[in-house]
Amino acid sequence: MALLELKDVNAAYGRIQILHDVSLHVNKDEVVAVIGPNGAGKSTTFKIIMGFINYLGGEIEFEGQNIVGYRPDQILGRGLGYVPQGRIVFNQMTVKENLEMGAYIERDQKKIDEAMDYVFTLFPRLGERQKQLAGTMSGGEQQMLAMGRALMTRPTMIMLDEPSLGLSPRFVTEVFEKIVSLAKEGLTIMLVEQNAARALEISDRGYVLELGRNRYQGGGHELLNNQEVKMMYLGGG
Amino acid sequence: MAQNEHLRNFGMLAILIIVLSVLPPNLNLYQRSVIMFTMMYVVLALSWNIISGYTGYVSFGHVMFYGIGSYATAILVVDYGWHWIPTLFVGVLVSFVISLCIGFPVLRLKGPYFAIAMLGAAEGTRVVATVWDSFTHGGEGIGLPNVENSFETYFAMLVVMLVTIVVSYWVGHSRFGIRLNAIREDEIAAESLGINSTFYKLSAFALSAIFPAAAGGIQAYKVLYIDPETEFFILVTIYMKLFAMFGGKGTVIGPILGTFILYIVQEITWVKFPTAHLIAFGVFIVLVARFMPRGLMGFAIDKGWARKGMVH
Amino acid sequence: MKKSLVFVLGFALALTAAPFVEKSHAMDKVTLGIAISQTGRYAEPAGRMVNSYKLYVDQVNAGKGWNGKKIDFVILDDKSDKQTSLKLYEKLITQDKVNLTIGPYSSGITDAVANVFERYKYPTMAPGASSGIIWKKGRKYLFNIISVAQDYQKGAIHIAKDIGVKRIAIVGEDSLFPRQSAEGAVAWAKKLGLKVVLNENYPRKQTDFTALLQKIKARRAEALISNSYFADAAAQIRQLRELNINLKIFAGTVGPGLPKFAKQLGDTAEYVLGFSQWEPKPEILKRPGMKEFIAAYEKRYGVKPNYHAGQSYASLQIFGDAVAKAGSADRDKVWKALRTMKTMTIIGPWKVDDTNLNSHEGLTFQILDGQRKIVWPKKISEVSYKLPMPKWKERGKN
Amino acid sequence: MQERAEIRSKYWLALFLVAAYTVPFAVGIYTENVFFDLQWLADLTTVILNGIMQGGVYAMFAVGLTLIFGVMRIINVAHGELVMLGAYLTWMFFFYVGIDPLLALFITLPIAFCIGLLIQKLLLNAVVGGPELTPLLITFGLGLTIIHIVEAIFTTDYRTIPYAPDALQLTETIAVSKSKIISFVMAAFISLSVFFFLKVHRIGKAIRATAQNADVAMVCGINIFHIYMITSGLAAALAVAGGALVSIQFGFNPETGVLYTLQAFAIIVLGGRGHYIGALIGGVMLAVIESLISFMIPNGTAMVEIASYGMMVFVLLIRPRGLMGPKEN
Repeated sequence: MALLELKDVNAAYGRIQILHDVSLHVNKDEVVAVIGPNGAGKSTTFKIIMGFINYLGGEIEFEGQNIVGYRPDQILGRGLGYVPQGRIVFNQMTVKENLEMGAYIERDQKKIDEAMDYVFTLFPRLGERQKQLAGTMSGGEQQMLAMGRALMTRPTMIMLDEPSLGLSPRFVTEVFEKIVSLAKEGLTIMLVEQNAARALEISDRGYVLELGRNRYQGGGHELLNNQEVKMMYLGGG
Repeated sequence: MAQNEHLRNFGMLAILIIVLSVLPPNLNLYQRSVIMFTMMYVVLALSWNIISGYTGYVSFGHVMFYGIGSYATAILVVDYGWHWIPTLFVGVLVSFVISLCIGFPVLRLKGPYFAIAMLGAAEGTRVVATVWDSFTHGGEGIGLPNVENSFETYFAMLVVMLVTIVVSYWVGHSRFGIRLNAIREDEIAAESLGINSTFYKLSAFALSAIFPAAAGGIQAYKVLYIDPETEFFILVTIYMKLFAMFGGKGTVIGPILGTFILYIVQEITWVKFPTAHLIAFGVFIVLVARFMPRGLMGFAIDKGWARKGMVH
Repeated sequence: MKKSLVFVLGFALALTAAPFVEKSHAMDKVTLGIAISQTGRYAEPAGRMVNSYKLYVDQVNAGKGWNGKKIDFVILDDKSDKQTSLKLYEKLITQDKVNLTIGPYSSGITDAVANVFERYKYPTMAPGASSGIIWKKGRKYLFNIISVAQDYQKGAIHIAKDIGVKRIAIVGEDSLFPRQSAEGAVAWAKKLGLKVVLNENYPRKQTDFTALLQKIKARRAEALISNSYFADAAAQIRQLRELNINLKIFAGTVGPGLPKFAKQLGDTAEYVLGFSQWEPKPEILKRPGMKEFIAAYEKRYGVKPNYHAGQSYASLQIFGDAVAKAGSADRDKVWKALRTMKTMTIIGPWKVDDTNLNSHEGLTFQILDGQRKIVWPKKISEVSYKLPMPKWKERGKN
Repeated sequence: MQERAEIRSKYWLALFLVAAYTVPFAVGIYTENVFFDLQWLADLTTVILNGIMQGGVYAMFAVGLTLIFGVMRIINVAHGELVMLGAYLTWMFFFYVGIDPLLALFITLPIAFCIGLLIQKLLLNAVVGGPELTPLLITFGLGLTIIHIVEAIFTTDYRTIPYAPDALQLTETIAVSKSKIISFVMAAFISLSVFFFLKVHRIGKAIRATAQNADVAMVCGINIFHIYMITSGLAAALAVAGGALVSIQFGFNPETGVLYTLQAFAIIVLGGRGHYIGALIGGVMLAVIESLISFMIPNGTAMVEIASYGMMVFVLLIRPRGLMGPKEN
């Protein structure tokens, strides 16, 4: 059974409809990439799952239960983490405080400490800079922090919105490595990427959206080798 | 918009003019005063609407121009012996100049900062009017020579109101108004389309400053006694806002309708329930802002009672 | 769509019509109209005046009435606002068609609405206004009752002279009445040869006078003449104590006369001088009818009347006499009677000069043991004043 | 480019402040209000000390306003009315129950917290993030309602609480009022407690996080509506505490609240909107300059308000961020 399932979802920013009958699903332990050109509705898909924008219709289920109309904190409580686009961290807070915020719904201090240790082993650089103000770190470090923050509740699934956007090549590689290792640990991951080729390479399956509609779907490598997809979204043959 | 629609709107205006012009001789002094003050608030609400309804820059200090106008009239009449009508033009001119001086820096501020800055400017003007003894007579106020003036002030206010309505109508139906609306929707986008937003904002601000000055001048001549506390009373700004919002900001009919209804409801209630009326007034502001942010006209449009074009 | 719009407009029109229904009053009654502050900043002193008016009207109606006619008392609230007051008097005169009017509270509002009385030739009693300037504009229909603001500090300055004070500071709220009072104080100081080392105004909501008082200290003033209402006077005397500034005299105007001044400030209020138009002390002032008035007022409202209550009661007494003399409530006749007649009220004799000013003399009191004791003018003083004020440190702790 | 404009505005602000503080002295010397002797220096010190202590109290309730602004981008125009309400609550407990004004804080603060919570839940939660006019008007209407309800109950009488009316003689010539010292200490204590709450406590951190980015706070699992309510409650409690401390120094009536709202505006603009420490510094700075103007300029007390409004408008124009506020995007 699918862990996360969207059936014929319609959604809008204000009065402008962005998503038209989008359907997709993510199975447990899968890495799924959502790609497509600008304005395809990739990030919007994440936002409607988290309940940020106007819901118009369709079904959104997580672990077999409807999550439409839930607040983001409630959805997170069910085990679905989300890293928004643009590596947004709390600039005026320290690394440690940022991570603590990630574990806001967790009241058990012991579990928080454990999660913190887990994140620090995953991203050693964060461990070294616990006291630093997040706003003063480099872009790549901030992306690590944002990911670490989303992992603080030890979710069953995590959604990454453009994790490599605007990062230097060194960090892009590092981010993808981390995604792979997280997947290996058994975390279910869905990601939206501009860098479609790279994303599909590490994904089990992928979806291509265009103008807010489903266009293609298939295995990661299958899409990677699909001529049409290659032409349109992967920068030519 | 269709030509006949303009015609119909002007027809309505003409009826209003005729009704308001033939009324006075049949009314007693109090009734004339009530209508005069209602017209004054129509002027104020429409003026506020020009800057805040169309461009979305919410002014919390428009009473400033009203106060400047009334002081111009009072000072010129009392200390310089002018006839009161030319003083209105001086008030308008002074207000215009001051609005440019203040508007230029202040309109760079966005949202709530603009609101606060205007509030500060208005309160500051009040203090200046209080402190600048030798010129404004300070907190002692200025008493004007006593004359019977209810007809003159009535018709003067009527004229000012008509001008304000016509100008508002023009703003609502011209390219100028469309550009102001564009600024309200998204100022950066408007600028990228080549709209010189500073120029348009400043023009709207100056337009919205001159009518209150005229209204303030007439009011000073009507009341025959002014002092800083009442002429720069923050509640006057609030009335402007509330009347415009209740009727529907960003429209022409809205502020007129809102003023007529609210001002007169108030006129009836406060005599009977002095304290309860003020509490109810506060609650009413909260309710309008919370549940009817687009006012009566917005409500009417949503219900399909009025066409959008009619009010824009 | 059209129907609804017509409905909305009809509704608006119906509302508009409501204020335009004229009232007509029965001929067998005299209608007396007033718009006075029941809400807003003047509500407190104005409320005491309203008490007196109601008391008087009920007394007269229970008795013979004015020339056998009962009084119909119409009272409206001006929210302590000039524009409102103006409109309400216009309403009283042209819509409710009252026979006679009484003025509002405060000099500022009176100055604004007096024009209406002039225009419509309504003889009006002004117990709520004391600024002399109101009567310097050639008004013929507004009648003064109480001592003018310029004389409020007359007693205090005479006393200052008596105890050898040389340097005085004059401060006051920046509005019509306190400024008139300050003007008078300066004139009296000049006459008596005192040096005014500071003469400043402050805005009406001022609560912190620390810096101003320190400035007074820096100027080495020996007496503070404060042309103030309640809140500012209370704040000033309290902050003088808090800063340990020792002056020889502190003289307020309206504030110390209110019973709550001594009550709220306790021993801080001791030795303060204040001005009063009248005090409820029949054994000293010996005005006819005083005792009965004080007893009736106290019975009805549970407190002793203060001077606001006294002067407003007196204003209706004058009206009553004028109506009796004129033989009817006809405004022209009442006006003629008021201009020429001489009468006695609970606050003293009343007779106006050409400018409609009555020469009422107020009194200066000092708060001693929490009580207001008349100390000036000498001929009616209860006790002799205890001045200069003792230093704060030397005052007994209780 | 941006950076340089940024630095330039900082210098302009510094220049403006220096000028603002020099003007009273210059005018004082010109009008012979400044005497060069020890006595006068002592008087000046007294005035400045009193100003600082006054500022502490102002700052405390300004902090409430800045919190709300920081977290919700709402300007609560009814803040001063809450201060006024606090004064009346304290007065009621003092006169009817006989509780010491400072002890009464233990009762009034929880009440205030609940009031703030309710206001937020019923009126403001739905309009956060909408057009800024709506909350301005809602809180304005609310303020008006509070004023007139209080007026209906207590009338417009000025009331005072006689509390520690004596002076504390620091030196031969410098005296400070005891009630001011008590107020200042309390204000400092309360402001710092709230500051540490924000720094250390889990919810306090969540408040800061929400202020920085509400959307991200939401995906961290923070229920921002709870945070909004707690913030409003805290702000109301700070306002009411301010009211209690004002009530033991000054008279108050239902209309005094408006004055405090404007004062708090000026303070948060000067300190930097949404900045906690900025508001504290701004409060003291504003109160000191007010005292200086009143002390040295002829008829200065009448001009004190110009200082607040003038400072507010000028700072907005020179550097909208104020002294320490975060950068606007």
